Amino acid sequence: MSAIRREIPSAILSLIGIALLLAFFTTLGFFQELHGILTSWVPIISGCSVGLGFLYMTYAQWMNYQRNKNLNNLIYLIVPLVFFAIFFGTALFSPGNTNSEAYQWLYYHIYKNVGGTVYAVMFFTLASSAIRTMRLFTRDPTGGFRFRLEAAALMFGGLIYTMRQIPLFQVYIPGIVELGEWIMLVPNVGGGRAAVIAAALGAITVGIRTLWGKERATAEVE
Amino acid sequence: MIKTGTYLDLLLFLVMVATTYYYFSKTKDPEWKPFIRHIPALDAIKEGVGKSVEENKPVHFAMGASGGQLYSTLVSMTLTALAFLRYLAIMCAEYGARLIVHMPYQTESIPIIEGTVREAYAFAGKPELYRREDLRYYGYGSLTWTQGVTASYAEEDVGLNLSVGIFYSDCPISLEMAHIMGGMNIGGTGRWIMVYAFAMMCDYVFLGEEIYAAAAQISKDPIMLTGILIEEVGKFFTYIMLFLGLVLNAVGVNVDVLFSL
Amino acid sequence: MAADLIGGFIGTLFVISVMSMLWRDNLFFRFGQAAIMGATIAHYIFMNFQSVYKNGIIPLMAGNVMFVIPILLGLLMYTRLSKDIAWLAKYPTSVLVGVGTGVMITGTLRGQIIDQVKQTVLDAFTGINGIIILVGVVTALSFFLFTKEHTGALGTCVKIGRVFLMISLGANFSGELIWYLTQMIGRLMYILNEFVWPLLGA
Amino acid sequence: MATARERLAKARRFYQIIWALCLIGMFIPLVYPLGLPVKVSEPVKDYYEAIANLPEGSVIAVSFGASAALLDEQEAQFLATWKTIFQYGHKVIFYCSTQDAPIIIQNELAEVNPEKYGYVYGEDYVILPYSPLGEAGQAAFAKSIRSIYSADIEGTPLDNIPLMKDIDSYKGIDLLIYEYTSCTDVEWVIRQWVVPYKTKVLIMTLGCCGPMAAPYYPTQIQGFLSGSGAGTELEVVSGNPGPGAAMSDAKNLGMLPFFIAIIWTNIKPFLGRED
Repeated sequence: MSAIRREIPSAILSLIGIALLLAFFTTLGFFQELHGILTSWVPIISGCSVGLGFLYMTYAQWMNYQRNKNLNNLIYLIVPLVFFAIFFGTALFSPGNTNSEAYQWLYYHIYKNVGGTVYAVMFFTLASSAIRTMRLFTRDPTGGFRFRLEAAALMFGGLIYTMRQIPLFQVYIPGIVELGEWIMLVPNVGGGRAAVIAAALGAITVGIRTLWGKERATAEVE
Repeated sequence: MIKTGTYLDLLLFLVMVATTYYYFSKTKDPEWKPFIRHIPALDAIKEGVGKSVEENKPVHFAMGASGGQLYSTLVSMTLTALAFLRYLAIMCAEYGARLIVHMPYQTESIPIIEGTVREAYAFAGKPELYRREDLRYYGYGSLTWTQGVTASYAEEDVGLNLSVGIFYSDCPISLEMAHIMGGMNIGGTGRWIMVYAFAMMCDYVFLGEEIYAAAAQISKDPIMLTGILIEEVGKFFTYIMLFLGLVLNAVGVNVDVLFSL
Repeated sequence: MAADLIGGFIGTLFVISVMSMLWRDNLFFRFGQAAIMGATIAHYIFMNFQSVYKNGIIPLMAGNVMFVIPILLGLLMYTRLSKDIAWLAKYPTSVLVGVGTGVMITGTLRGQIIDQVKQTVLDAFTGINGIIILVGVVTALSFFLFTKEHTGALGTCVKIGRVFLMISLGANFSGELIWYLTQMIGRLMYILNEFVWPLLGA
Repeated sequence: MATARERLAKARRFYQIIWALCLIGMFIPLVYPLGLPVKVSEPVKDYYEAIANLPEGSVIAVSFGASAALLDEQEAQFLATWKTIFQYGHKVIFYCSTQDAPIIIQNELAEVNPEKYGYVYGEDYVILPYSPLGEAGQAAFAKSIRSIYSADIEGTPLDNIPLMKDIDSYKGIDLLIYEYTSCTDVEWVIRQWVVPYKTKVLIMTLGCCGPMAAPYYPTQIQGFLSGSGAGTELEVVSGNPGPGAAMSDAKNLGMLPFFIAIIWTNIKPFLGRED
């Protein structure tokens, strides 16, 4: 009984992974075909699972309301369902589905707008975090000042490249454009490349461990 | 039979596999214990859970709005986030802290996330503390996710916020809001382009690859610990490639062609 | 015309709802959040149903019996809801992670390691900037060494590496900051062009 | 001694003041344009001159891969570029490589109104529909347009369109303007147009993609626009005012409170104030 719960799924995972590796490294036709079939399957498998999201959301809101029956919680329970119905109904019943004028109108004025605004809000949260982080000196308990090299490096990269992109600074600070581009193309590339290489090695290690059947999340969890 | 243009990939891959084999066989020796440098952010997780219990606030775990990618090139980060989730859930169960998991929008990852949390509570011996309604789902895309997470922070307050996983332009809001609410922020991602947000907003940060090393360390499992050593060999191999490339280019070999093998 | 104005009005309400969170948590923000949550789930479900129908059901109807497997696997995901048969959900997950791992390993080796090393080597022979990049790569990579304490010569190397990493973080930060600033200005322009000016003009 | 909670509330108030000042700074120029100075950079100047110096009636192809979500960043570039092209009387072939692109280009041309410049659809400009081109598609387009497109966006076969009659490959195209939003796509145009055919190429892209395009300038690409700032610069150098000017002012004023706050937090400890 345990094999069907643990070992068999684990073995399926490893076999599929190895088949894809063979499809990449070798010219064997069988694996190329298998690669095509599997990659056409995965969007279907994941597509079938979308209902789970709706269930978990509704369940969490429902339990929240059960625990504390006030007006706010009732709103959080009902509003998503109403908007779900509006969007889903419009998509389902308008001719052309999601390409219909009615759906595009909803999509443009609500979805795109909220998306844009969420990005816009990040300007503010990033600004406040920068104000907090970009401090060159801290007071130590004795009352002296301590220079923070890493904050200075962060500030150097961050502020100069910001200035490079603001028209006013381009006009009044000569050379800021060149300096900004230099930061982006030289030190940034140096640090960034090392980080990318290191993270890639980490990812591959996890990948090999997973194929080996030793990764806990895929091998031991039931 | 071997596809041209993949020789070097294959060599690197085989080096990693051979190293994995070598270290996996080493773990059979119970005496064997590798040295691994200390990662400060790890102690902070324990401290944060303790603080949450003290202040009677929940612990939040976020793995990114699209942190549930199972069949993309970022799958390793999802699995690493799950390792953190397991560790955190066990600790929360032991300390009696409430854990709220903000699930990514990829619904296909929900089963594995729920499985991880449920198993962790059972492992800690407190399966009765597990509550399904504390697995939150917010719909498609990062915009609704950030909004939902922020709303949860505001309503339920934040003791510790651990954010490890795949982050795009969603973390700058959630992390800063957790900070403003007075929560302790710990986190990191393997996507270098977003690490800046963690470095600036978190109290403790895992810089890029550190999440993989940290995930290995928290597991206390020798098999997972070997991961760090395998990566280390990969890094030395990279240094060797770099050095050989420089030497060969200096003596006039066409490195562009050589590295395209 | 009226539809556009109403659209502008609704859009403006949602913009303000999202922004209001910066001031403090409030009912208006919660309403917007709940609404958009329902809307995006509907969008996601509809798009996925369409895709499953087009890529799975239609080929199945056309006689390609193989497609019954992914559809069944997809449905197995729902076994997670019951405690007793939850383990069945491991099967679809294993297929997905198996494909993911294969794709990840093959996609990462060249693009993120070999090509990065190659480019560093080639850059190093182009002048002083190339040398700086090389120093950055070597020292920053040393920061990610975990089996040695960062003291002595390695410590110095790591310190230099961290400076490179921090500059890189700063540059990434400012690239995004300006982009978000543009988005904010874009939202203000939307409010003015789609709602305020039409309202005043009407 | 302030408690942690009070300190937190105080910090939040401080941030909120900065946020409000930034917002006001962005808002003012949108209502009252200030016309703060803009410096035109070399790539933009060259971009403008590459279009201006073509003989009248030259054929320009525009590979258009815009995305609606990223339009704020690029709208100024687009409008100023179309106006500049029409102003010098060049013929244009727009071809779309993203799903959003056909809608965007039609909306924009409705705003710019080519007819005002004496243009006739089909004779002076033409829009080809969406096709998921990718690198292979760009290569195929350069070799034979008809291998990718059989008809224009309205469904008229290419052979019935006067402008397209004698044009089927890179040979009929005097200048390519390449627009993209995924930073590495710049390599496609270098590999598929510049290297094999020595086509003159201009680039329009996002601000964050600028540094990746810069190494190819000026040897392989004649000029490039990256980000909304470059759009504003093109408006200035070509004398076609558009949305970029207000945006540039809004950027200037919106960012000032942020810089002042950073300077303030850095000198504050020296003034003996507590953190």
